[in-house]
Amino acid sequence: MPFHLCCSITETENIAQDQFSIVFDSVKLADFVKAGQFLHIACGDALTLRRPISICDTDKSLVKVVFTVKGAGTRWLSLRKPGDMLDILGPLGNGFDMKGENLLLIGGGAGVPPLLLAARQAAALPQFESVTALLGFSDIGKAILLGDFAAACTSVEIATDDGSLGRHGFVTDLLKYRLNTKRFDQILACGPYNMLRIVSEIADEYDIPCQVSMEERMGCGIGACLTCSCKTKSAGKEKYSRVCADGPVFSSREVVWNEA
Amino acid sequence: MPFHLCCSITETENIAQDQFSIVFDSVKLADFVKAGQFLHIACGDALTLRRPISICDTDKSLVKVVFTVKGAGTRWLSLRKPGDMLDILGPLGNGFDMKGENLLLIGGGAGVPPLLLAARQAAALPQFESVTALLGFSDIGKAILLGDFAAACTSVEIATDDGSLGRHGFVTDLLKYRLNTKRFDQILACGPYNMLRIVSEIADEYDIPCQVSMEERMGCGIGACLTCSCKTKSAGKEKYSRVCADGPVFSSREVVWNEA
Amino acid sequence: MKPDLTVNFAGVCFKNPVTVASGTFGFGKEYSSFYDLSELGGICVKGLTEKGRDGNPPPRIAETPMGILNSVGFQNPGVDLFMETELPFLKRFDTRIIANISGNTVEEYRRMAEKLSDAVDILEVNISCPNIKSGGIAFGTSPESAAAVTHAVKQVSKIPVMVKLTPNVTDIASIAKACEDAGADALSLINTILGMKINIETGRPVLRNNTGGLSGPAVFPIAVRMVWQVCSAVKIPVMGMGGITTGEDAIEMFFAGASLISVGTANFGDPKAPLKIKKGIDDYLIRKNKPSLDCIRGRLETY
Amino acid sequence: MKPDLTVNFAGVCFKNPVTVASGTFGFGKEYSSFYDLSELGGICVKGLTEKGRDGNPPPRIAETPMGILNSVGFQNPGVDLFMETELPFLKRFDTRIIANISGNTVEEYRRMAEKLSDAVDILEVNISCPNIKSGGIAFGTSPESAAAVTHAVKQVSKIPVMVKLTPNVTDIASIAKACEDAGADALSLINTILGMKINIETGRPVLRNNTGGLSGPAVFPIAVRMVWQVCSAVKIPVMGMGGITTGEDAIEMFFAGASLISVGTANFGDPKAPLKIKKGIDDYLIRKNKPSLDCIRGRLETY
Ligand SMILES: Cc1cc2nc3c(=O)[nH]c(=O)nc-3n(C[C@H](O)[C@H](O)[C@H](O)COP(=O)(O)OP(=O)(O)OC[C@H]3O[C@@H](n4cnc5c(N)ncnc54)[C@H](O)[C@@H]3O)c2cc1C
Ligand SMILES: Cc1cc2nc3c(=O)[nH]c(=O)nc-3n(C[C@H](O)[C@H](O)[C@H](O)COP(=O)(O)OP(=O)(O)OC[C@H]3O[C@@H](n4cnc5c(N)ncnc54)[C@H](O)[C@@H]3O)c2cc1C
Ligand SMILES: Cc1cc2nc3c(=O)[nH]c(=O)nc-3n(C[C@H](O)[C@H](O)[C@H](O)COP(=O)(O)O)c2cc1C
Ligand SMILES: Cc1cc2nc3c(=O)[nH]c(=O)nc-3n(C[C@H](O)[C@H](O)[C@H](O)COP(=O)(O)O)c2cc1C
Ligand code: FES
Ligand code: FES
Repeated sequence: MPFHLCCSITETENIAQDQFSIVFDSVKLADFVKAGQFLHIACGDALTLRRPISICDTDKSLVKVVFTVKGAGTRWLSLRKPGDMLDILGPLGNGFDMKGENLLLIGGGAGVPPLLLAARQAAALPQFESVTALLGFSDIGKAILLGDFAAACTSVEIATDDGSLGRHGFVTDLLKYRLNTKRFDQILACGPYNMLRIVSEIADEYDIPCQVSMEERMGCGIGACLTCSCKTKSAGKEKYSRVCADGPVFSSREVVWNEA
Repeated sequence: MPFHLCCSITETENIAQDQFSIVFDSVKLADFVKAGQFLHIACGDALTLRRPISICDTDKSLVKVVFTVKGAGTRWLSLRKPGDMLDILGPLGNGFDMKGENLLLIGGGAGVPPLLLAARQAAALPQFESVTALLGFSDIGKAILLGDFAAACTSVEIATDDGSLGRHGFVTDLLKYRLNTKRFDQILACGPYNMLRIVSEIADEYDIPCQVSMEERMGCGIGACLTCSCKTKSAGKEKYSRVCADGPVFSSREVVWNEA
Repeated sequence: MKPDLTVNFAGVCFKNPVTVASGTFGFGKEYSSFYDLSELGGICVKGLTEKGRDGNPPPRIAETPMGILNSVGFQNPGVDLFMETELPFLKRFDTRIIANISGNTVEEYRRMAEKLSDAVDILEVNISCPNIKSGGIAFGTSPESAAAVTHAVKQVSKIPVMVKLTPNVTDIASIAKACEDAGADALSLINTILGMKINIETGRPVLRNNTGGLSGPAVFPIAVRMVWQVCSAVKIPVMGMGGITTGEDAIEMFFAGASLISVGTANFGDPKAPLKIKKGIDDYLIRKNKPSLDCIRGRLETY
Repeated sequence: MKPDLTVNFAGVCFKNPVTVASGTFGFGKEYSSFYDLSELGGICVKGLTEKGRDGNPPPRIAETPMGILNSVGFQNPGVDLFMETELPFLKRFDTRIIANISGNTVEEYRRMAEKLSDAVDILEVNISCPNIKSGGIAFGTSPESAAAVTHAVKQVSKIPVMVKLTPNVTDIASIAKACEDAGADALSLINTILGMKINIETGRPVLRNNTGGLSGPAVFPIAVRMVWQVCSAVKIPVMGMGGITTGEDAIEMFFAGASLISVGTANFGDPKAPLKIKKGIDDYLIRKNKPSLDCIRGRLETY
């Protein structure tokens, strides 16, 4: 059951180039949220649609989101200041399903933030032995949340497209290397479409259950308008699922991936 | 020659119910403005059209506007704070022509502010003997700028619709009374259409030159789009004049008044 | 005194004039977690086709200045499954159910009408969807084909038939008139206006369907004009929609002649938009001291 | 490397693709106090009629969500006075002058074209104004009458003839095709979309003319769609307009197939909008490493 909330911002920060974090106060959200769920945030009077942003972290009654400025909506968000109010629908979507003992998180760019909450929630569960995070960024200037992941995970590895931090290359290269050296029960992935497609192929190859958090343009955000479709298959039948309500997290095998 | 300016707000005040003043810094405007001229102010990203607001006062490099909240544009304006910037075109329009020795100013409601600058500019001219202001408001809660007018004018009289301040009745009643007791060379009027029409009739009756500041919905504000028409006549021929460029101040005899 | 918000619309009594627009409200379930659907005058359900449809490939939605483009393309379970699995839930609420139907042939419309005509309160015959090739809009752009569909549905329907018109035409009043003459009990308008948005980084349309239907506040002045033109041309009642976001917008629609209004895109910005609009209507009537909607409906005094 | 912004449009060379739209820029004088008009590719002057016209009574403008309605109704001094008193000023600038003409009869169009055809660079034949009863839009809503006007003007014009199309039609491509077949050298679109706004305090239309033409960002997605449809249907070049406010908007129009663009309502928000749009186009071409507009014009890759 999503809430329609008006929340007061307590903190804002420009955490990296074009990337911002906003912390706001909402017991309701902080209590109910599951990693991988998102919020649908109204971004001012001039924009007709809300913007979907994942929950990155919670701390008592506080909720944190981290986002990259892409267009008018995220630009508006980036200009908010402590004391301003946010009009929020949430928590929305299904979130990650935490299973197994050794968890691997893999995130790219703007897909990194929700994995932090996944790491923290996993670490708090008794059954988990290890939580490994593989994070990819285009360059060192775009790298975010490194300290938080280091604190929450058993191990963290970084890849950058230009080699300015961590391994030079794609985060999916790190993934192959890791899977060759250790057995994982579950992969949780969030990031650009092509990254998710490759992660999904690799997970198949190594036969590890993999959940991917998909992105699609949204209208209502709650499952009513059918604009946010993602093609999925189950029992051999293809259909359009709703990223907002059936997702955003899907089993990687469920998703019908487009050609590269 | 109008300027396109970006001006910093130095002061804002809620001066009466739904009425606000904004002071901003602009040497260019402060130096060039003539009473009766107006500014065309952009009111945020969500509104396509600028809003015409008269200049109420100047003080060295500072310019003051006073406005009533009517709809989305003036509401946006009312939420500005010191330090915010205003996107302004101006000064626009012709302004009042100051002639004669005894000047009578008559204003109603949102039409009162520009008369303050008229009073001050008149008082500064050597030829003027007296400046009399007649100001009408709906009630005492809406009365504004009384102290400023008192300081700038030889005499000030007030009327309110409900009698809560000054004379009970319309400001046009005060006008008749005044014209019976003293000779004026010139009337400058600003206020609602019906008030201006009656002022114009009375001025005719007493055969006193009268200038009225007209209002009309505007597009460009500079004379190009022909949306802000006011029907006028000269030499017996009627035509549509542009309130923004040919006005907003017209001789009351030029205006072709609609029936009541 | 509380104003009377009830509306007799083509013989069906609506407790208030606020409905939600087809395709923006699914089958009601999702929004029912925000408020009691019995608060609504009526619900126009997601557009139905005879057989279920998958809809168009994504992306299906794009934002434009004060509007959105959509190209959902009738993803729906089909009439039978709707009646079996969705309708029972909706029936639990004290509100009118309006079934929105689209067909590829006149026969399809007729068969769907037959099935639904016992099950819901009003049939909304959609001859105006710009998002699928055959069906829909092809019927809505000429008076003859609009009349043909209307006539076929009327022959079998036991409930009032409301025809949903497209704004993508030169003369909407003539199409409205043709539907009225063919027996339509009511009209609804406007459906979306065909539009396009281009991603200048990729040089491709944002929507996978290339074009989509424009809705939201941007289209409101066009919708008001069309509702006014149609209401001036026909005697049957009209459900007005297209960009309605506030109570004031609804009042404009009533002045233009609408008997009911429908809220679409505004639901996305505010899930409770229909309730706020209802309250706005109420507040206006109280402030203006009008006992009922009859005092404003079609009362626009033109120059 | 500086991108090449010149455009050969129906044989006329434009130094850059940015023009200003008829009726929003008067005869240029007012805006010339903000910048040098020679910076513009061209100027479409205020709509002219054969005899001068007073225009419609006020109010003539209303604001709508991300748009405006206008009902100016061709207030203008008439062709003769225009040539005598306004044109000399415009001629001082190094920019193309496009005369926008409207008539009540085909003969009127022809006579105006005869007079202007030595004096300006391009004739823009307006068959699309929604704000006056006779003339204008009546010609623009059927392929036959659109062709008739085009043909008559072409017979007498020594300069390229550009026909301005109305969006208030079911099938704009068929009207575009009819104009092309009748000899039009170019097309411009869109003119305004008929709309209405109601003052709910008075129960009267805001505009004294009851309805007005909608322009501004709200109509942009409709304009892009129509420019794309028209460019797909004809070979003659197209001047795209309707809500263009930024350089990005202009780029969308080029992808859709426009060769020139025209800036209307955006002038009201920012007098220098055309220059900012020009710079935006330049910046885009530089960023994308494209030497000229040919690299994007009509290059939309549809699905
Ligand atoms: C479930 C989900 C969770 C997300 N979580 C995050 C997050 O935590 N941090 C973050 O930086 N970004 C996140 N995104 C992406 C984010 O929603 C977009 O970057 C944002 O909507 C862009 O809006 P804009 O106005 O800045 O850009 P514009 O391009 O101006 O937006 C135009 C329209 O397209 C939509 N849109 C554009 N890009 C995307 C996209 N990638 N996904 C969905 N809609 C899009 C916008 O919502 C808007 O409706 C998430 C997306 C989804 C679907
Ligand atoms: C030359 C001139 C000087 C003015 N000076 C002042 C002043 O000093 N103080 C003050 O309080 N008001 C003044 N006004 C009136 C002021 O412009 C309007 O109250 C204001 O535009 C309303 O905008 P809104 O968005 O609040 O209202 P809305 O009703 O939402 O505005 C909708 C549209 O209508 C236009 N509009 C509405 N009312 C008027 C009006 N009375 N005149 C012109 N356009 C209107 C708006 O500009 C806008 O385009 C002046 C008007 C003119 C023409
Ligand atoms: C996402 C979406 C889906 C729609 N689906 C349908 C539909 O299935 N059938 C239909 O008749 N209209 C459909 N419409 C049109 C709406 O019912 C309505 O006519 C239109 O959106 C204008 O109203 P609005 O501006 O309030 O949204 C859809 C609109 C949207 C935005
Ligand atoms: C105030 C105003 C006056 C207009 N007058 C004319 C005109 O005289 N002739 C004409 O062809 N178009 C006229 N138009 C239409 C514009 O030229 C243009 O086609 C339309 O406004 C769409 O562009 P925009 O959204 O950039 O304004 C006028 C538009 C406005 C807003
Ligand atoms: S956004 Fe409406 S169904 Fe997903
Ligand atoms: S507002 Fe454009 S001419 Fe006056």
